[in-house]
Amino acid sequence: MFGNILIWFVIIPILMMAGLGLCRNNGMGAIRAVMVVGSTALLALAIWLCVDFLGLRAAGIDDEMLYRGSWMWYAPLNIHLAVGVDGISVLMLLLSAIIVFAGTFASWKINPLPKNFFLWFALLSTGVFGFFISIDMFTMFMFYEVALIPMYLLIGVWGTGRKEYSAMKLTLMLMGGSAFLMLGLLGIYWHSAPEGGELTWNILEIAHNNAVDPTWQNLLFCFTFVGFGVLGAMFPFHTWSPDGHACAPTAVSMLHAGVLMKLGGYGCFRIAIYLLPQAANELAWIFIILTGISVVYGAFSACVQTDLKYINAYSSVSHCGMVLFALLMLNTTAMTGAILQMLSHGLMTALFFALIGMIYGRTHTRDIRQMGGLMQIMPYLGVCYMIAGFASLGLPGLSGFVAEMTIFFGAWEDVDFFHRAFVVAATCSIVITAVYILRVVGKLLLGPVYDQHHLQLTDATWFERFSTVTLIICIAGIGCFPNWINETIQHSFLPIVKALQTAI
Amino acid sequence: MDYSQFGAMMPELIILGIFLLVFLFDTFTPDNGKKFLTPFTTVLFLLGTVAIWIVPGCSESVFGGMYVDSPACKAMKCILNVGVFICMLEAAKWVETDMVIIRKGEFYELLLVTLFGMYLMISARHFLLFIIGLESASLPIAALVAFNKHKYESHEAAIKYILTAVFSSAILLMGLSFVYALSGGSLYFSDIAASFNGGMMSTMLLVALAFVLAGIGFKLSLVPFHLWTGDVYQGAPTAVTAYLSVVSKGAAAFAFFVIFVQVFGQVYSQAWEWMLYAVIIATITVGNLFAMRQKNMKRFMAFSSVSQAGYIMLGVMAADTLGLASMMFYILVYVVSNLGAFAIISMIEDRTGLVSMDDYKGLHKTNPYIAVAMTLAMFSLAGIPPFAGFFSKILIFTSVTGSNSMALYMLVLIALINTIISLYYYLLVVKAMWISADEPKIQSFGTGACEKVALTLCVGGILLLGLVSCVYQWLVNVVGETFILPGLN
Amino acid sequence: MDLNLLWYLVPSVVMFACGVYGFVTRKNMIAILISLELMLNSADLNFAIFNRFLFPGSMEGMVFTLFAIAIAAAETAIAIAIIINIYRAVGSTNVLESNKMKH
Amino acid sequence: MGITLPILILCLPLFMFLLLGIGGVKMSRKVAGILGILGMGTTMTLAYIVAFTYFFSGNPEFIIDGVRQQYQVFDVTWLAFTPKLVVNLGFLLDPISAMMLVVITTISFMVHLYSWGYMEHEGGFQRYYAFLSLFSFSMLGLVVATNIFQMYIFWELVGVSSFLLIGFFYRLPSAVSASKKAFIVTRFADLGFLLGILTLSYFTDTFNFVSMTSNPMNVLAETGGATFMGCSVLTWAMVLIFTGGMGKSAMLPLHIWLPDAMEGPTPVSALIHAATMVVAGVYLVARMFPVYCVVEASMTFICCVGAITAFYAAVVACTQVDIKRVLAFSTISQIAFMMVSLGVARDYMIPGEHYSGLGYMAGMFHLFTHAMFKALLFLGAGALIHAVHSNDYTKMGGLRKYMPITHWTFLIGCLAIAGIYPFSGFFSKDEMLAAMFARHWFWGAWMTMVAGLTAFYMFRLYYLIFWWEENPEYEHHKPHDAPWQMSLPLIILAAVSCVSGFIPFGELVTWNGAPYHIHIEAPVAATSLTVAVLAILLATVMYRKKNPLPEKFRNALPGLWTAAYHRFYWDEIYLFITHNIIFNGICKAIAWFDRHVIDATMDGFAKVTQKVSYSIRGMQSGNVQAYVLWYFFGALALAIITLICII
Repeated sequence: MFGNILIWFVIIPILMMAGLGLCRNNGMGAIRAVMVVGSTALLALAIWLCVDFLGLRAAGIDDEMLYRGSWMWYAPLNIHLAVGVDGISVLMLLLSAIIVFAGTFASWKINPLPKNFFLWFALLSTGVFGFFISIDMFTMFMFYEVALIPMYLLIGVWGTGRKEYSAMKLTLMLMGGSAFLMLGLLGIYWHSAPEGGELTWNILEIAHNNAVDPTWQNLLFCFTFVGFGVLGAMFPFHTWSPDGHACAPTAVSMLHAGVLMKLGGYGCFRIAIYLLPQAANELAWIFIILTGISVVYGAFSACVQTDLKYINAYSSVSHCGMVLFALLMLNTTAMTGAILQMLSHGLMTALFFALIGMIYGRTHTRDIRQMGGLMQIMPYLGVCYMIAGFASLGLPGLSGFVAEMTIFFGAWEDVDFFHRAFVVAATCSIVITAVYILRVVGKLLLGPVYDQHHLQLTDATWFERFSTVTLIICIAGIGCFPNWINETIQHSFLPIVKALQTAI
Repeated sequence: MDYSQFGAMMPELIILGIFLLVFLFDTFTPDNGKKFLTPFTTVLFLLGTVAIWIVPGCSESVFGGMYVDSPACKAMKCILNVGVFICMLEAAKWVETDMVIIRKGEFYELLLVTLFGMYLMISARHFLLFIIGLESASLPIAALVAFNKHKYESHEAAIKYILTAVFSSAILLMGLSFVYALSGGSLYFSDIAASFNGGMMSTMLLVALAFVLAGIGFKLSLVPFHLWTGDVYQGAPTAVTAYLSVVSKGAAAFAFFVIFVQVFGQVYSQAWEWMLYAVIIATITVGNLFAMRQKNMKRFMAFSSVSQAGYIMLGVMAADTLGLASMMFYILVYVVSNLGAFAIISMIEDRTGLVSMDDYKGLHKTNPYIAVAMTLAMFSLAGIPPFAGFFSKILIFTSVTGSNSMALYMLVLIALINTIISLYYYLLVVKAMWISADEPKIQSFGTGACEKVALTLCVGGILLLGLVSCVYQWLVNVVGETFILPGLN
Repeated sequence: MDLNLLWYLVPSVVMFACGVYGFVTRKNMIAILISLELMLNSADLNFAIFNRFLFPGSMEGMVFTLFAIAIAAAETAIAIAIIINIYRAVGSTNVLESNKMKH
Repeated sequence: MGITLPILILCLPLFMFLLLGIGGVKMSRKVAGILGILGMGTTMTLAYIVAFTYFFSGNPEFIIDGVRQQYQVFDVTWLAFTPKLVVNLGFLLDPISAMMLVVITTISFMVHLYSWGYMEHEGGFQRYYAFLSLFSFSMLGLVVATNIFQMYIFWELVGVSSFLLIGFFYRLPSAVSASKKAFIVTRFADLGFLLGILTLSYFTDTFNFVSMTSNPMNVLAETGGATFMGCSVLTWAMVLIFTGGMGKSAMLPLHIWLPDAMEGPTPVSALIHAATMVVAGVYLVARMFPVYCVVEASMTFICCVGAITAFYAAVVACTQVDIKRVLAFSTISQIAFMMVSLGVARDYMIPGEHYSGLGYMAGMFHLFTHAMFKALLFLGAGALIHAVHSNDYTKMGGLRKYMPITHWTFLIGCLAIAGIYPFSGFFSKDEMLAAMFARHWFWGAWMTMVAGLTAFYMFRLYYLIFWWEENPEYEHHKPHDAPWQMSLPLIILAAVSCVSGFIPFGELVTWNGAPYHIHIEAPVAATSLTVAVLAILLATVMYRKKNPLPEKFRNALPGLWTAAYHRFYWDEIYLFITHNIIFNGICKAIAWFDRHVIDATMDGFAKVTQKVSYSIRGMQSGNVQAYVLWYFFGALALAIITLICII
């Protein structure tokens, strides 16, 4: 079991938790050491996995999932701890590792209760990594929930503003989503094999059996898609996002918007679409409407917000809506775009939240009406913010552009008027995005200094620079050299698209 | 009569033996020896539990089929013993307090007697034995509830409990009399089951089933037979509340399963499936709705346990091997989680007399470890992974949906939506402990050895029961060995 | 006149109903206890008559009745004890005064 | 040709951007400036080598039988959307891209050099050079694009460099809002461009220019006669793509950003908003020319947009006070000229015309000459602003004595733009007008009128700056000519403007690469010259000396003058739409809806639960009698309900 590299993605965070448990409550040095070592190890592991995976693929190993491992857990229900990754999971693991790494540095001076903060933070990471390595629906769901619940405390204890309300709202809404999801998963399990066959939770086996009764598929698809869609901030289940993000501490916002929201999109295609292809073909239109609304609606809402985090949260609604929207186009290109968008949004929004946290830590306000001309005072943070903004509005050379273009070109492949109309609406969001990003940049960074007290503020410290630079390099990396990622993702989508096509 | 048949009743005999030893010890030791009563009882009970575990069960029935000690029954008894053992540890400090110390022998004795009754409930395969077990499990509890003689609430709780209990036993007897009328003149479970067949349907049967359900539902505090719960849990001594909420409930749930699935299995879909369906929904929902307003921790736990009972009943709804195993697993997890919470409630009550949720504000500052333990217990009760409660919930949901009936999916959906409400109020406790900025009211205090052990057992169970699948596997195995469940109609 | 099952059953059910009614309307706990006895006895009566009329060959119902009477006695004993406790504590056996814990 | 030089041409500016952008903070101004200028100088040299090799080496890669070829130096995969639809990054050499290489690098180098003096006292000097390098990189990438998607990529990049440079003085709110406006308007136009690319590539399955333009009828065939709302999809696609060009080239109604973009440093205006980026739209049309020719409607559309814009901008230019705005509107007008010129050209023979592709050649020619003399004019304006510290001509007047170099070079620029022989503008404009007259007399006549207006407003500007009446403030602050770094580019560009008309442009740049011998069409030339001279005379009369004549004119047509002064209220209309309708109407409504409907619904669930929880508390009345009542009737109800359900 421990010979499987993937398991270590879960073991390392657990070891981190154990390590943290041994630290003294305020022993900042030891806590940081554990976190840095752990997150670096995770990052190194993710990079190594990525390289090795590409090597194996290049060597012509064409299995759907690599590094498979399966250990019986609950035998009576045939629940396994089953792991395996395809290109998408590898990239998601890499993304998570990067953001955990950056998040560690972004919360370098967390206060109070640093030990508890990092304990929950590590638990959250366990959930995230576990989710991406699992190919067993049960363990996947378990890790999914493991990742959700630490949010409550992380926001509640270390947040700001209306944190109690927001934390509760976020937790309850997400749990509400997972209630539907659970039911969907149960339905899939009990229909996972043809009459007389052995029921299974294993995604690959279920997809292979393709035995879910057509009459059940529609219902289960709705359950699972809505379940994951809530986490993917799908309209009208997105309202946890603005409040939650606004109140969360920096690193938590980063991890949540950067990785956790991706769990929703990932689950949507890995479970809802892949396992219920017939329903996906049939019912996609409903969710195209909802996600299409998300895309435009989020962007428009972001235009009038005055709180930096609210702006970013609504922009996340828009961008994550784009992810789901693209997935529902059900063709390789658009779905590839969706994954690219997940990566891109993850990195860029993490960068945004990191920067907002850093700015807030200095100015003690997030209201853009209370700030101005920060570029003169903290040029480094200003430039980073602009880069994040450009990534968000889809500047070529940064990741957002690649993702959005792939989505649009993929989505355009659906010829009927309905799809086209929604694609055009979605493309409009890139203009609106430009509007709100420039509005913020203009008010926050440029122009004359609003508050003379701000002139005393300092620019980024070394660990802040480290955190942001890591993210910027990744954003630019994807933006400049997207094709290897693109190919990896496309290859991973082959079985899913095949399932969809045979189901028509 | 063949007295060797008593040999088959080993668990009951062991408990009886312990009871007698404790009784003798309590009666005949001089006052200065009384301080050894608690360790004596606890150790004895632990040994007894181990003995029950080790002594091979005799799976054939005795007394003409009135009594059976199958592996599943034994497993259930062991689960109850775990609960009772933790309860004893938690009570260890309380029984040494001034007002209770002179009666601590009684406390243990009554505890053991009720446990004996529960054993009988679990193993009974004849309604006479069942009624005897039920009553001996329920009447001494009235005395236990009234244990805090100096407290008015204790009396009020006791009177409410005893009146409702007698009322419920009247209802149950009434129901049983109808069952008797419909059966072939026998009160053996197997005979009744044989005499029922899918075709028979009458108003009398429905009334009989409803009354039996109500009678046992009282012990489980199913809605609308739960109204005593809040008041009694609040008024009773905390140690008794803890006992009442888990052990008594667990035994009743098992008996409920046996009676409804084994005895009335033939009229499942005609009659009691829908009754239980309605009762489960009502139980989970009403329990949750009441719990979310409570400030008194004991009352809060009372309503939370009402709603938990609804989840336990889902196992009966599944009505198959997997259902029973999941239900027993759920009970086990519920035992450790709930007792974990009660351990802390009782600790705090002993030290400070505070039981309001508001008093828990800022607990993490003064008593971080206790706050963590309470958080884990709450998460486990709410069904949050990786804690045991998550697994027990999911396993029971899985077992319910096994028949792929849409109605049961909807039932699970309602249950799942209710978990959100329950999460809300469990998080309120977490919020009070961790998030509230108020100055802590509860000073830092140390914990006794017994409490430490109890809490460790609970936390260990919360952390491990789910992750280690062998417990569930074991339960499935023992249930599979025992029950050849009748095909349900 | 043929005394069939119904002649016994109806009074038994009426007795049960009276018991419930008495429980709900009486204020004195002792009276409530008496009502409970009515209910229990009606159930016992049921067992006896069912045995007598439906299954005259066996004695299970009768035996059950005997046990049930014993249990009812035990219940009453405990209830009385608690009522006495209450009386000591508050000086009244009015059930309406025992409602401090609610909602 | 090896790929080293082309790659270097692209990478050197990019490298300079990164170097100056990241390391600039640590550099002194001098080092940064020298690095920037050297970098650009090298790039220019390399670009010249490449362009001259392309035009004059006679290598069969570039020219076969006298026909210049399109040559892809390299073309590497960047992103594969589908196995067929692949985005490449490459380097396409053909007549127009080679010409653009020269134009961009030349002007860019001049501006680098000029800025050395102009920006000397400004903060953020290093950043400025970094942005200039970024712009040069993007613009070069745009013109050498081998496929339309690469063009789109760099199209966005020039947009952002333009944004950065317009907003260079980011402490001024006006600069910030101008940069925002420029970006958003062009972004909006790019949306059309993107949709056009989407539509086109859906049918062609390729982005590549060469494969699209070499057989345009194929493109038409691939669309299979699909239509949308009465127009063929190809028309839609081409018009949408042109929308992108309209945004970048500031055609009506997307022109509003360009006048405001003058908030940027003046050299930037010269580089981006006069010579290079704003002609990207023209370049785009030229690039896709054969495909446009397939769709007659789109060509007509281009002509109409161009003609209206040219006239509109020329009229507005006559009334503006800010000298840079006059130049900006003149730029709009001149680019519209090129658009019309392209719009009248065809890639096939039209009966009655001896050469239908003349408009294409002339448009490109004008692009070239215009770049030179408009950059000259802007840099001249920069020198003036540098000296007077104001953009406003009312603060100038009589400057010819104080700033002779600026005066003479500016005059050359004015003569060139007015189309006076032998300055470069004459030749290109003459060819354009000839092409227009050949197509239809209306286009010719209309554009000749615009040419007349051009001469008028340019000389109005010239006289108001250099003649009219001296500003009394010169007493306190005597204006003088700019330092050599600034004067040198002026002189070089003036020289180029004088001689570049004689370049045999037809031999070098035509739509199909086949040479065309330019000859001046006497009637057209005579007409346009006459009109220009008359206009100049009129300007001389009105503005040479301070006199009340302009005032009288203004009072004679008050409505027209005010409307023109306010640019016919386009900005106000846009402001109304964006601010009142979109921002206040849509965005605020949606935000309100989100908070008070969606969010309130979610909170509502919680509230309802709380309410229900509160309202059923009576069930737990504390009275044990009530409890058993519930108990008893609960049990009975179970039985009865089940009974009813079963029956």
